Amino acid sequence: ADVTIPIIVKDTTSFYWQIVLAGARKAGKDLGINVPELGAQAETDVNGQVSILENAVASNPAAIVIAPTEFKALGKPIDEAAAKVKVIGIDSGADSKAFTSFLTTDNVQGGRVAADGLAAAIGAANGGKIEGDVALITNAPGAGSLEQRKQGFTEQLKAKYPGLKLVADKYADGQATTGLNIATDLITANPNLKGIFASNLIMAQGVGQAVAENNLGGKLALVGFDSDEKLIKFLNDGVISALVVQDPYRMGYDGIKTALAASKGEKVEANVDTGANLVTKANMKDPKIDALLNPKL
Amino acid sequence: MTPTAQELHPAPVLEPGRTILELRGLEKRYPGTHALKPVNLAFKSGEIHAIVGENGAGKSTLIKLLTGVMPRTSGEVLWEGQPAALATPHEAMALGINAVHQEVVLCRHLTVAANMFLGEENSRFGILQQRAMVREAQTIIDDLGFDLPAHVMLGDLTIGQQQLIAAARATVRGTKFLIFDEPTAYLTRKEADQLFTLIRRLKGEGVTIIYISHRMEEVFELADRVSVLRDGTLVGTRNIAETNDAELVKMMINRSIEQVYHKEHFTPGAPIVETRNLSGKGFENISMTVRAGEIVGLYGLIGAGRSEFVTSLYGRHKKSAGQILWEGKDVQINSEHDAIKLGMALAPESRRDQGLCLNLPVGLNLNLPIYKRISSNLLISNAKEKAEADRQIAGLRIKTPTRGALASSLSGGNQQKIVIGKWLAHGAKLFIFDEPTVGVDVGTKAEIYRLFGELLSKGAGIILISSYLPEVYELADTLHVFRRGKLVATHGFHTASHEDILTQALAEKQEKLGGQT
Amino acid sequence: MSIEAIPAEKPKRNYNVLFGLTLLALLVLLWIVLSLATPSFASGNNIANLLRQGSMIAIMAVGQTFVIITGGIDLSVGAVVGFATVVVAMLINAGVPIAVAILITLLVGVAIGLFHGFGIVKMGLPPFIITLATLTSLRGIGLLMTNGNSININSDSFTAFSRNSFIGIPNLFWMVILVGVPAYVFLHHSRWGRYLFSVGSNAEASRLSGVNVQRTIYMAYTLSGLCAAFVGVLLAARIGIGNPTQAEGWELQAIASSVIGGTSLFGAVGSVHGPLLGAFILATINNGANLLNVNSFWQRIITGALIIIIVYFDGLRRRGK
Amino acid sequence: MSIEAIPAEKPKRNYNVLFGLTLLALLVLLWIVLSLATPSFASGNNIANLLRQGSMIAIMAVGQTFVIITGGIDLSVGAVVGFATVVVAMLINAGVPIAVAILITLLVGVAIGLFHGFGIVKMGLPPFIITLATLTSLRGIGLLMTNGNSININSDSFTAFSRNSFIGIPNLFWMVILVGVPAYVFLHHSRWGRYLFSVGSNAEASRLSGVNVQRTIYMAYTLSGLCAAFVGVLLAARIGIGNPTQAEGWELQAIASSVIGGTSLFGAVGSVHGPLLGAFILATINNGANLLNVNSFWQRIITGALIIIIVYFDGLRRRGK
Ligand SMILES: Nc1ncnc2c1ncn2[C@@H]1O[C@H](COP(=O)(O)OP(=O)(O)OP(=O)(O)O)[C@@H](O)[C@H]1O
Ligand SMILES: Nc1ncnc2c1ncn2[C@@H]1O[C@H](COP(=O)(O)OP(=O)(O)OP(=O)(O)O)[C@@H](O)[C@H]1O
Ligand SMILES: [Mg+2]
Ligand SMILES: [Mg+2]
Repeated sequence: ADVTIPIIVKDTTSFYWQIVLAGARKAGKDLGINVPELGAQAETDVNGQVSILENAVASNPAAIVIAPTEFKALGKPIDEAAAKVKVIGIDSGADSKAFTSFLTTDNVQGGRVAADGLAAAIGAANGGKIEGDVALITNAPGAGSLEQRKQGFTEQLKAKYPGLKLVADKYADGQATTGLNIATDLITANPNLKGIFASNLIMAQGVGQAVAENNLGGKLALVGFDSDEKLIKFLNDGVISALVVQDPYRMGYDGIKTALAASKGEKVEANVDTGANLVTKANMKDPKIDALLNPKL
Repeated sequence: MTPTAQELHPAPVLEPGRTILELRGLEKRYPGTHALKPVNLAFKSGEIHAIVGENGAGKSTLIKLLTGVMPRTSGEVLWEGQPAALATPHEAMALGINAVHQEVVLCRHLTVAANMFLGEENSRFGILQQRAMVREAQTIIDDLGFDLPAHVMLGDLTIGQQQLIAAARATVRGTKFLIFDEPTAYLTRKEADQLFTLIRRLKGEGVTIIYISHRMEEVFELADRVSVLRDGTLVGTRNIAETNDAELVKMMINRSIEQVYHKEHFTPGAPIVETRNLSGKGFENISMTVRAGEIVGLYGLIGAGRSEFVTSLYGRHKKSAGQILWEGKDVQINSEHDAIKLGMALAPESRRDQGLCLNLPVGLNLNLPIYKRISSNLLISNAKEKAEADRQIAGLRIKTPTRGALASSLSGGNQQKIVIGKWLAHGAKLFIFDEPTVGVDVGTKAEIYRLFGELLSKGAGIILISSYLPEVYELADTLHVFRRGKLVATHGFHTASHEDILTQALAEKQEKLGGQT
Repeated sequence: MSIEAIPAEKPKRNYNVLFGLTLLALLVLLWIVLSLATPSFASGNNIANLLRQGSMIAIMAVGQTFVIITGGIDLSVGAVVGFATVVVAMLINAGVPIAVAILITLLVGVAIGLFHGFGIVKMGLPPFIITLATLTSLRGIGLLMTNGNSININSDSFTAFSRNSFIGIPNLFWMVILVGVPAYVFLHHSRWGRYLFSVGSNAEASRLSGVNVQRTIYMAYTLSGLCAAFVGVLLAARIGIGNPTQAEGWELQAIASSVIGGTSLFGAVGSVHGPLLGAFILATINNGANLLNVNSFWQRIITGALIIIIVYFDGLRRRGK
Repeated sequence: MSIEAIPAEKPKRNYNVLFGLTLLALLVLLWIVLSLATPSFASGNNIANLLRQGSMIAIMAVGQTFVIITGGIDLSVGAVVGFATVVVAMLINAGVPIAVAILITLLVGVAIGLFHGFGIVKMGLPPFIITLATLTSLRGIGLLMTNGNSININSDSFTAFSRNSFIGIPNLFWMVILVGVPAYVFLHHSRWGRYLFSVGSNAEASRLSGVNVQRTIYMAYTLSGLCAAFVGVLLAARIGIGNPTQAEGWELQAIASSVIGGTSLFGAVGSVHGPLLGAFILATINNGANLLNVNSFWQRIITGALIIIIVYFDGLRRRGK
């Protein structure tokens, strides 16, 4: 494989990004190109990703696929990189017009979908009444995509579900255990709590555990974001009401494929929305959804 | 010197005891130092065997080899005729060899009792018998006549008291062979006597004892035989009855010293400092004057409050009442900085804790008080820094390979010279020396005393604290006796006898330490 | 230079109890204030939550305290917890009986502790460095083993444990007692505990007294590794996954608990009950803040400020003894 | 116990240079190996990247070294960096002239350092605790100020600075020189530098020798806070945002760089060039691993192992001098 197209994700230590990388890896194999898998050690490590991008450019690749951790911060470095190689964006945006192509989930839209899912679940549990207190638990402050989900979620609540009151908007420290503790305390403190949105994988693991510990499955609505084996089990057991699931595998696969095409000077689509899907126990067996939940790693 | 010690204490007739421990070609090399050249020596059962020698002669090294603290480079040690490896302290202890090491090495955060039983705790089913140990420790301490409580933290005792505990500790351990490495360095006469009583008692019980000291009269008072080390070589062994002070000193330093106490008398000039009814923690109502050209000696037992008094004078600790006059003017000294600005210099009593930055170079230690002076604008003048350090090293004959060697690599006596030397360049008017010759050999002592003379001749005044009576007695123009924080007597040069001074310092029995905090 | 360390001796013991009481008083005060401020605090359910939440840091803090008493520090404990969740999860999913899986995981913790001892004693590395290096590497190894995924533990009996209670007290808190009582006896009433203090106070003196200093250091780090691995098992049971990036930053929480509990970072001063109280004080602060719905950002600020205040007053009281 | 610290003395200086050389040799060796292993390593572009990447940790490590030499530790520096990005971003967006904004940010760093000095000197808190508390609180304050969001800095001239070069060398690396040279002179050729060493070696002896120990401690923490705030400004320029959660864990990297560079965590041993070399060694390891496409999990493992190896051999060489 002489052609090299590195893929730079936000955080190599999370499952979500491992699926993206798996997609990219598969594409590399299918297309016969070399795909170095790069990424920072935390989603919030902006500087780390800038350095990785610089290093990747220095190794003279055919093109680069990147999931920018921070909209503004990665703008200039991407401009600079694009001066030397074609840059394909995936997952999140950046303040740059230099992307050759862009395959994203709209995280704001994802937040809206989560709000819809939560409202539906609350309705189902309370005889159709969409009323009561809800809470939002965010993995850690300072991560752009999580802020966008929060934005979409809160906007949608205000716009469509006046009966739902956001009583707690909590940040954890990136630890599932902290999510668990916060959720337990929120359940204790708010007897009228009807639903929680845990806006990423780690928080959904922790909050799901809190719901399970308190045997509130089916009584307290819980919507998570992204999926893994644990969350699917929670979904099956009725602990989690719904998951907003993106298509990370496709982002990785198509990202590399598009990058190769672009590097050959072929014309590629400028914007692709890979979508955010609401998964519930009802639709989880759909082949399309099932493929999202069980990506072929 | 005053009447030689052996006239006062006739040495006991030496029994031809059997050899308990024999060294054959014992040798130790440190990287860069040949500390002990092959030594052959036999110790007889039940004898008190003194070892003397200059600072750095290798005395402590010898002890470290015998107690398994360090491995030997070559040679053989026979214990009761059998070769002994002595690879670990544990092994030495199992044979019955114990030591009270030179620097007090016990655990400050453990109680006296815990220290005494450290490594040999009584436990039943794995549970420590703490009360029993405290009781037992107290019994031993009382039995030895030491007036100390067993349940307090060791760190709450003075260095001298800790030293006594270290000695008492050895008696717990089924000792057959006990080594004392300069045990009296921090003791006053009273504690030293208690210790000697202990040593004689142990000897009576058949324990063999090695006794290391820089104080000749102690050697003559206690020992049956004495061995002299010089530069790591055994120069000779003598029966105590067949030798004298002069011979030993000659053997030690390869030259003779006519006079250890080099005392010049100057006519005292104007008062430099005057205290009026100064009080603080540990001392009360102290009034004294130090004039240019005089040495004011402070004598007392351990804990008499002398160190507290001078450190308060120096601004390190708070004063509760009283007045200080500096060159006749009323002054406030609220920090050591104030004191130094006025022209005071303090060589503190513990060189390890207060005197030296041990892991820094000799040069830096010597220059520490004068960096301001040898900096031009922002930067240190390298040339001046070197010149100043070299001047002190040469002037005080500090034995160091270079000014860049770490202070910790010097022998005790030479470290002490740094503590003193750093103030010489600073040009103070009042020098306070708190126990300046602890652990210092005879030759070096003579040099330090000569230095006092030089300082006096330049118009400085000196406060000299010593728990070693002969030192203050022979050097001080004015001698103040402290007892439990009070100044109880004042004498001129040689106007009172040793006995009088001792009596004044002792007078009443010291209170038990237990209730002090 | 304080004396609370050794409870054995009469006048000390009084003081020690007093000291313990004062932290306990603080904890009780916090509880009273919170009970008045929010109705849900004093509910049995919440107390159970609180006990659960503080348990894991408490156990880590005890292990950490052993190390700190010797004058060292163990930065790896958070990483060990994360790594242990992975090990136990993999073993259980591979069908190893739960008891055996737990045992093996604990042995892994012991092995890591022994490695630290080796680095310090034999290689002469500063504890800060060797445990920092382990922290870094161990997360890497865990990530490699899991490929960055969480491992979902498929044994319900294992995960049920941490949720259940025994005579009304959460199992997790029983585990604190299970660790705390032997640790107390060990530290304050056995010769090995005594040696931890003596090594921290003066390693050379201890060696000269025949104390095996090296073995003592091995022991301290091994116990710390063991406690951390045990917490890893508990954590895996509690959230039902093995994930090497868990427990990030817990080492600092454990150290803070220990210091709040009166342990001196200079060594030779510490106890078992102090760190336990410290951990539950921190847990109470977080729990209370959650119940009062204090903004998460304010929670951080308050925690930092309280750490300063508690340690300051503790220091004051001791100096003014 | 080493002597490289004080360059004033002849035999030391030789040794000092030798020691510096040996780390330098290691760095050069790494560079040669990487140049052979991957064609892109030796490219001008990559060297520029490498210099940029190592710069920030290098500057923090220098400040940290001052503190460690006094026998302390400053865990807050990562949080100070993050906080400083917020401060400078807000000021610039509020229309404050860039130079003034930078100045104010640096003063904030100084104030934080002074607070640490106050806590240690006046309140008697252990450095570990007061700086840990600041770490926690400062992130909270920053988050409160930004409400958890990033602040986009809307001044292109500010952000351009960090990506530009001057005579072929990245501006960020010039900043290392800008900090390093005065720091070198300060530490090794001024009396305040000597006082840092003497306080770290024996505070009481220094005090009795007329050294103002309190002022020296204030100075060390102030310089560390200042360096961290400066790095915050550089980071804000580099990533174009203010965000309080940036630079998480950088304190440990700074400490590791310092120790790799020969600083002793027991105080009184350290230099300025050592931490710089240490930081660039770590940056090279990361850069090389990226270029060689080493799995990022393996990178962690390798980093941990290399820290152990480097510190071990450094220790060996020094003991065997
Ligand atoms: N750990 C060590 N490493 C290197 N050299 C050492 C060490 N310990 C002692 N030395 C050197 O060995 C020599 C003998 O030292 P030793 O401590 O035995 O002297 P000493 O006779 O006990 O002196 P003093 O009367 O001052 O206690 C000295 O030159 C000393 O500097
Ligand atoms: N570490 C300590 N803890 C508590 N009290 C102490 C301590 N050291 C000394 N003291 C007390 O302070 C008082 C004065 O002691 P100080 O050390 O000044 O006496 P000194 O005459 O200089 O004796 P020394 O020969 O021991 O130095 C005494 O009451 C003593 O018991
Ligand atoms: Mg000696
Ligand atoms: Mg004294």
